[in-house]
Amino acid sequence: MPYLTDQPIDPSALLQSVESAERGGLACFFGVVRNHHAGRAVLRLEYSAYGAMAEAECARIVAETLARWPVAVALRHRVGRLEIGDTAVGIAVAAAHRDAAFAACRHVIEEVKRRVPIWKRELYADGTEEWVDPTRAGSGAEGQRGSEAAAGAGA
Amino acid sequence: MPYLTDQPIDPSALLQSVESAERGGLACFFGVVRNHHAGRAVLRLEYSAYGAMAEAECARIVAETLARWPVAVALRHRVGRLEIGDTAVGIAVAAAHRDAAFAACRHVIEEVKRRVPIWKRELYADGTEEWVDPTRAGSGAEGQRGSEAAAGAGA
Amino acid sequence: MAITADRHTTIRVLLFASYAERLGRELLELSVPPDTTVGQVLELVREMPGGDQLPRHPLCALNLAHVGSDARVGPGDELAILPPLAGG
Amino acid sequence: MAITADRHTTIRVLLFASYAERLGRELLELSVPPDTTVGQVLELVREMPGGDQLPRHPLCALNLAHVGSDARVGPGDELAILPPLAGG
Repeated sequence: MPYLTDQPIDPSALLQSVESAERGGLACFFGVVRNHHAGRAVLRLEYSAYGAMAEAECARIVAETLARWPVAVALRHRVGRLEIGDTAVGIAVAAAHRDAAFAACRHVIEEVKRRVPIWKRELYADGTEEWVDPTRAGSGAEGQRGSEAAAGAGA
Repeated sequence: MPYLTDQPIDPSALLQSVESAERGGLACFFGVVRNHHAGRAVLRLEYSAYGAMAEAECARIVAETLARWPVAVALRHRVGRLEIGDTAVGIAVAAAHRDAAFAACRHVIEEVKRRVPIWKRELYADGTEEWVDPTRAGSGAEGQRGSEAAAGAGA
Repeated sequence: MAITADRHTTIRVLLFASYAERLGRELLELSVPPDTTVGQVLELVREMPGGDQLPRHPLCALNLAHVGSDARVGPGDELAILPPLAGG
Repeated sequence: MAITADRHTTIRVLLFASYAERLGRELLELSVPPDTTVGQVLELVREMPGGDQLPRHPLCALNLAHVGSDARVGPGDELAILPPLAGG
């Protein structure tokens, strides 16, 4: 199953892919391109990835999640050029109980941010461009570990 | 804004209603009619409500959530006859940061279950019908407080 | 307008779902003394036909907000007796 | 087939995003002694033109999985040097 896509992510399709008559609780998360980052006005951005590893890492994250909670999981991350308001990442988790659905959904997005090799180049309103480094102070990123600390994160 | 509806809940419309270029994280929860409850096969069910109070209580829950987190919130609860797989409740929360989005989304569903006057009559495969009482042992409900303990919950 | 101790107050009592079925009705109009508490109204309702099938301490709402049994009812108030909630 | 201490091993080193820009390339082929560690490969890369612009301890992945700098590389391995991740 491809976790990366260069096509728009459809929230309804993602939800439907995990729905079943057995599971009554669906928790989901969507990361959407914002018009600002670290105080700068963003026009658009470009996601690139180490494709083979990103797929493998997403598969590991999903497998670990399925081993830990009784859930169904769908995960998509978009790559390529994105505009403001486009969905960059979509996660849907279905479970019989909402505790598991919420916990598993939160786990997946945290691990995606921490482990999946994807990079983001932002184009700003002032015409400049920059690779986003969430480990840098003032970057506005939340919960991202420093690049040294993250070494061997997937081991 | 009406929180109760007798029409199908559209996840995409709910998400879109909270999206903005300022808020990059969307957490959502959908409660879907399951085909079983407390070990019994469910054919369909009927939600009824104390409409005026349910609207007021939903409005209070949303207002409390907005006061506590910097988020946008959408909430819909369906009433009337629902089939297996229909969405009974939908919640979408958008925030600049996912911590707030997840926390607020979780808060809304917990408070809806705890405080909003809605009742559910299930029709089972064996032809019997029953009002669901989540406070009864073995009902399969999670996190529902007993009816005595819940008195004055909204005070 | 003088208020006397024996002046009675009319309130509406709403019943829902399983409780409405047990009492065979969804609406009661009751006349009660001033300063009557929700708990005292519940005692009255429990004395009506089918009322003994209500729990002693059900969830209650006064004028669309949850209340405890020590809240006092006033003229024109709407008291709702709520079966265990099952929304969400 | 006898393995000798001076037999070298060829590995592929992948660079991405800002690191690829700093070194002006996305792929290196390096020949290293057996039992070379990821940290030792990083030292070699840092000695190349533009390599001094890489951090001393970047994220690394060996054959599509995150590794620490003490992991050892083998014949045909693919070592990726990863700029700070920014997905999600």
